[in-house]
Amino acid sequence: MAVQVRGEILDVRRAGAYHVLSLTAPGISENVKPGHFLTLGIGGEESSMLLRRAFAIHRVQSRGVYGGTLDIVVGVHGKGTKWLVDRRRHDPIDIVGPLGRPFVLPKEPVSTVLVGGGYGSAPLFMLAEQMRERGCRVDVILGAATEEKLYGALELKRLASTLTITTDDGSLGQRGRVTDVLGSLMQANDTAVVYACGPMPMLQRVAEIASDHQAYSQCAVEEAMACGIGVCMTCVLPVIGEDGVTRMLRACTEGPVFRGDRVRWSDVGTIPPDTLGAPTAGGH
Amino acid sequence: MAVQVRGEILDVRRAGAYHVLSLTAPGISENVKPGHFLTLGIGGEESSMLLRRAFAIHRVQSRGVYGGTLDIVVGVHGKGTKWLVDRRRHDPIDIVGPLGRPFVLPKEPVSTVLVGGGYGSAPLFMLAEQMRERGCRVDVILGAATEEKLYGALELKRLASTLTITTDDGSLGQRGRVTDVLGSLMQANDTAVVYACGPMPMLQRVAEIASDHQAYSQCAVEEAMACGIGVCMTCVLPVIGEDGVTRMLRACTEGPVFRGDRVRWSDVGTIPPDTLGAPTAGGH
Amino acid sequence: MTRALIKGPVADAALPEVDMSTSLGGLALPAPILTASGCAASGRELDQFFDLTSIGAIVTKSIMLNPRSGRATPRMAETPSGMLNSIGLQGPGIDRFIEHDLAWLEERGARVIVSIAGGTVDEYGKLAARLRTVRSVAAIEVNISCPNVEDRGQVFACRAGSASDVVHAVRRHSDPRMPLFAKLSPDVTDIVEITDAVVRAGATGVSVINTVLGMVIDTDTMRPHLAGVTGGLSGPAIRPVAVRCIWQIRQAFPSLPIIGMGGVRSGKDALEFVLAGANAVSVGTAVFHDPSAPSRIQIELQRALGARGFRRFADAVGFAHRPADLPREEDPDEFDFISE
Amino acid sequence: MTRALIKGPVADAALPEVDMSTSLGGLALPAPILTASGCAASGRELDQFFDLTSIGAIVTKSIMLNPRSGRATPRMAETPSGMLNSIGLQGPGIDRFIEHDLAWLEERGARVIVSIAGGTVDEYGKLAARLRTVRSVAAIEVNISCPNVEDRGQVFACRAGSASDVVHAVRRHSDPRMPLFAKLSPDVTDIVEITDAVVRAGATGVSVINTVLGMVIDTDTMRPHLAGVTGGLSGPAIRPVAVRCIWQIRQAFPSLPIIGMGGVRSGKDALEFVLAGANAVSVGTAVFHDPSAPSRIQIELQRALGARGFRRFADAVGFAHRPADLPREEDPDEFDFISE
Ligand SMILES: Cc1cc2nc3c(=O)[nH]c(=O)nc-3n(C[C@H](O)[C@H](O)[C@H](O)COP(=O)(O)OP(=O)(O)OC[C@H]3O[C@@H](n4cnc5c(N)ncnc54)[C@H](O)[C@@H]3O)c2cc1C
Ligand SMILES: Cc1cc2nc3c(=O)[nH]c(=O)nc-3n(C[C@H](O)[C@H](O)[C@H](O)COP(=O)(O)OP(=O)(O)OC[C@H]3O[C@@H](n4cnc5c(N)ncnc54)[C@H](O)[C@@H]3O)c2cc1C
Ligand SMILES: Cc1cc2nc3c(=O)[nH]c(=O)nc-3n(C[C@H](O)[C@H](O)[C@H](O)COP(=O)(O)O)c2cc1C
Ligand SMILES: Cc1cc2nc3c(=O)[nH]c(=O)nc-3n(C[C@H](O)[C@H](O)[C@H](O)COP(=O)(O)O)c2cc1C
Ligand code: FES
Ligand code: FES
Repeated sequence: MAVQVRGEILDVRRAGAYHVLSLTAPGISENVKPGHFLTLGIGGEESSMLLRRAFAIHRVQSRGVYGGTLDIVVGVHGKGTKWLVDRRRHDPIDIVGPLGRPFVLPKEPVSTVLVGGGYGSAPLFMLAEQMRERGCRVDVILGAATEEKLYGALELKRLASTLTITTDDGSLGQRGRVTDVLGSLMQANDTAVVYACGPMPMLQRVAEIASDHQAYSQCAVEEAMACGIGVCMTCVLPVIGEDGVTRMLRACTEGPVFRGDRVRWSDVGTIPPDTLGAPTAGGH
Repeated sequence: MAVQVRGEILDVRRAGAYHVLSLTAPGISENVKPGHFLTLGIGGEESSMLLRRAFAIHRVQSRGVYGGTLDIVVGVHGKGTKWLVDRRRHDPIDIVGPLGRPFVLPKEPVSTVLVGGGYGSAPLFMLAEQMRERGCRVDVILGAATEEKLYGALELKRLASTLTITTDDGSLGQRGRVTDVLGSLMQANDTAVVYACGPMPMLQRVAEIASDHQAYSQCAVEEAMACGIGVCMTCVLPVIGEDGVTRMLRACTEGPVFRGDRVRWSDVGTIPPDTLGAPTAGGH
Repeated sequence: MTRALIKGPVADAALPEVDMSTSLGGLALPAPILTASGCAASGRELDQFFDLTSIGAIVTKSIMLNPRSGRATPRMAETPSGMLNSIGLQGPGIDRFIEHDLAWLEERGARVIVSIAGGTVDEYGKLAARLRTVRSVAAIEVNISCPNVEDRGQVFACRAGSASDVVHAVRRHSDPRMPLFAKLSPDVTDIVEITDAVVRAGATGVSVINTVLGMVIDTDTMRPHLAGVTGGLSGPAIRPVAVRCIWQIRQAFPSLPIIGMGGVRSGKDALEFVLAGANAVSVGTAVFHDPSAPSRIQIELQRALGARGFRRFADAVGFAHRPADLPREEDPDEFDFISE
Repeated sequence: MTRALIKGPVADAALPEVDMSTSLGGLALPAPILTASGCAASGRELDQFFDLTSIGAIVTKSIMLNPRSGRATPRMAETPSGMLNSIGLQGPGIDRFIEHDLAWLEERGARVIVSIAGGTVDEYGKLAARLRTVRSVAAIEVNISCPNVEDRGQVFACRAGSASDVVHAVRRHSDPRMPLFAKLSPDVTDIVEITDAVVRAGATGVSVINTVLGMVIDTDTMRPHLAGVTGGLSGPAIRPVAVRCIWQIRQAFPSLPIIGMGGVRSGKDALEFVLAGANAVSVGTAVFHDPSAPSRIQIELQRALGARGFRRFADAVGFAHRPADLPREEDPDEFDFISE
């Protein structure tokens, strides 16, 4: 269950191209699972920006002087994220969370690969920790356009069995994309599940490679969200159900984590004609 | 001529019920006369508050490390003034000024009374100084609802020949209103001009008392302003011209200081039927 | 009329005693704040943020006869103090809605106003007929801001004739005692004319306003931002338009039940709507900003009414229409600085 | 068409070379940003903040035949991302305006579009006739959002018939080569229908949009905040409505000159209007927020156009209406993180 709390900014620090924000979030941090996200009210009372902004929950500390606290990793995209990284210590912040369906963890101690693109690595830390606790093998691949858009490589290296880095410009690790290395890594380690968070085209390719290797994939998507809690229907994408029927599912409540083989990646942004309730020639 | 500059908050300090803000305002502070006002952009780039807020210029320092700086006295009224007093040192602020027609100063070293209601005393400091420099007698009356809504009594005492204080609740000075003491003070000191800044009903009564004593009055009014620079026509009030014709004049450019005997105080908020261009029975 | 005072989780030691009950032409509600259609789904998701039974009623997302996928994404754009949406009425269809959503709401004990939408007059009639057998429907809101597939996609709400046809069909197929609210679009030359038409066709009252037609162009792709090209503008940006529409309708129809909505974000905003003439106030986009908004706004409204000396919500409805005070002789001796 | 590039005080080393000239049906302007009527008086007060000759033209406050006091105060209310105004067309009357204001603007060398307003069709005709003799008028904007005193105060702009009558009268009394822009109200069911009427009546083009009818109730006095009860909503709040109106008109009239306005606050906003189909963009309420807005916005627009590869402003007009790109084969191998 999600709650709405008035938290406080504890710290804003730069990390390469990103900012890491620490927030007090009593009542939220206690219930976070890897893959959960939260939304923040933006701009203050008299702001012209009405909509909340969504962020993956990066880390939680449920004890300490401040009660429950948590971290998020913010890339400045537009005016809301700009406002956010300009906050100062002790500024109040309205938080709703934890939201969404988290990653599904394997019951058995299987071999896994975690793939993070850019700030998409943020939710993978907790995931890696919990996977290690379950005795899973955890190989991590991080990719970004350039070195400074990689997040958390050092720490993930500590958590992972292996860490592979790719950058589009070759400024760190292998020049190229995460998916250039995924297949061989899966082969070498007999990967059973791939977890991924990053841009849509990356997720699509990850899901395909996982399927090619008869592995599961769990992909955390990022769709524009007006409410984040399931009431507005803005965040939908076409997903095939267990019954084989395609429905427009809400990324905020039925995601953000979807099984990679269920999402109709190439049709995201459209209503495939065979979707339940799709417009017909004569109809709406 | 008014200019628009990007200034900086130097300091925000409490003074009774008010806050005194010091701003850098290079290019503005150099040209300020007593009675001038300025307007401030409010709420930042993404604010839902579009309109600037007007404040009387309280003090100027045209030299110093920061170049020209000035002070304003702010009473928290609504969301814009609330935002303003929450500013911190070094926050940027968009300033337009100096605006409006300042107080007209006497050529001769006559006897004057300055009447300030609440934060209306703010523009009287500079006025008192300049009047003293011209050899005028300066008696000051300050009034407010309660002691903490008086502003600057101590310093005005230094600048003035005499200082009389009234409060509605008697918490400081004489219980009652500024206008209870104005008449006798004028009589005692043979006052030639009364300068006043404060709420409209106060100004009206001051203007009447001045007229009763064959004295001039110069009243700084406060009308809701959308632009502050004379282009929108929201800030008008009925004023009788030299030709005896009543016109709706802009408080921002034709005021805020008006001759007390010219303003049709009882008709403020209406269009008197004999106003130039007033609606006629058959017309608009 | 019930006279229940807001109690339970919404109550608070400092809350002034105000009878918050309201009556919407036969529909008595213990409190005047509702959710706005399409901004609360079927209530379930909001139940974790506030007690659904504490507010007047849940107005559900407009439901159509058949399951419906809605439009392609992007479906929304943030705009200054507002947002555009173009959802395309995604929903499960009336049958699943009744079985699944209405059943849950009934069990939860919430009062429910069901919003219906159709592409043809006939479809509206069928929806009304289908709802006739369902006990837990407190009222029907007829969303007529839908394109009429039989008339070049012209929106029903935009012409008196088509608006009236829809309401007529719903009235004919509903229980005669069922309160019906026609939800009007502000995108018309004369909203009083449309109100007149739907009232004549059998509407118990009106819901005003639906979103204002708007559009955003993405300056990066240099194309319309929404997949649906145009969308509906909602949020505080349109509040003055909503207040004006309510005012105009209340002027023309002194006792018509009016559900007001459009940019309400605080109890003071809701009070503005009530003073203009609304008998109840729906909260829409504000929920996206603050999921507990309906309950918070209801408490704030109660406080605002109490602070202004109202003992009964009903006394504030349309209060801004009262005749002007006698021209007060301005007594300049009467000023005091407290009025500053 | 002139091909002047923005030079002088507006120029800047880093400003990309874009031909900013625009043509409005016979009216060639060196740049596309104008002031909006009623938000710049007659230009004089703005001259201290930017060079009036650097922007496309000054559109003056709507002038009437006779001096006019306007409405009682309060005349404005701030609203979320907008404001309401109810000025009531205060002004000195056409004669003094010509002698005093137009003469000054002419001397100053600014291009001037004169906005006129009347209470009767006849009054509009007289205003046009009076302006016929004045050399310095580059175009006339006909503000038809005025109450028709001969028809129960119905606003001319709200009916095709009355809108057309006014434009017809102005056309008949003007120099046949004088560009005429009818300024439309968004408060209509079908803005394309009104556009069609004014174009048939002889308008060279249209100015869209005037303010949206709105209202604010003061929750302290519990009465309408404005002395005029209702007022016009302007500012960024209404921007999506303006973009939609421009888009609809451009769809229906591929080559009609359109002056766009409504909530433009930045060069990107102006670009949105241009992409939707505006040949020029007026800046209104933003001036109250930032008195140098017209000049700033023009520079920002030039930068935004340059950054998108436009060499000529004219090429961007209506660009968002271009046919959809061929459905791109999504090649998942083509993603890179730079697109994040
Ligand atoms: C489930 C989820 C998890 C996310 N996790 C992170 C994270 O850990 N770190 C991070 O930096 N960002 C994350 N994002 C993206 C982040 O929400 C956007 O960058 C942010 O909303 C942009 O807001 P803005 O005001 O800066 O941009 P603007 O472009 O000004 O925003 C305008 C509107 O579009 C929406 N929007 C714009 N871009 C996006 C986007 N990429 N995704 C969703 N909505 C968008 C905004 O929410 C807002 O409503 C996540 C998004 C989702 C949906
Ligand atoms: C010439 C002039 C000089 C002023 N000098 C001072 C001063 O020295 N110190 C000081 O504290 N205040 C002064 N004021 C009043 C000050 O401008 C208002 O208190 C302020 O605008 C209120 O803004 P708000 O956002 O807090 O209130 P809100 O009520 O939220 O404001 C809403 C809108 O109403 C306008 N408004 C509300 N009250 C007033 C008012 N009393 N006068 C004008 N506009 C108003 C605001 O500008 C804004 O546009 C002066 C006003 C004028 C016109
Ligand atoms: C995302 C979204 C979906 C909506 N869906 C519906 C709907 O299905 N039926 C309806 O009558 N109104 C719908 N509306 C309109 C709202 O009910 C309401 O009339 C409008 O948004 C104005 O109120 P607000 O500003 O409080 O949101 C929707 C609004 C939004 C923002
Ligand atoms: C205070 C004010 C006065 C206005 N006066 C006029 C006017 O005299 N004539 C006119 O055609 N439009 C008038 N308008 C409307 C503007 O020209 C413009 O169409 C509208 O405000 C939308 O643009 P904006 O959001 O940029 O202000 C006025 C607007 C404001 C805010
Ligand atoms: S964001 Fe509102 S339903 Fe997902
Ligand atoms: S405030 Fe705009 S004219 Fe005075």
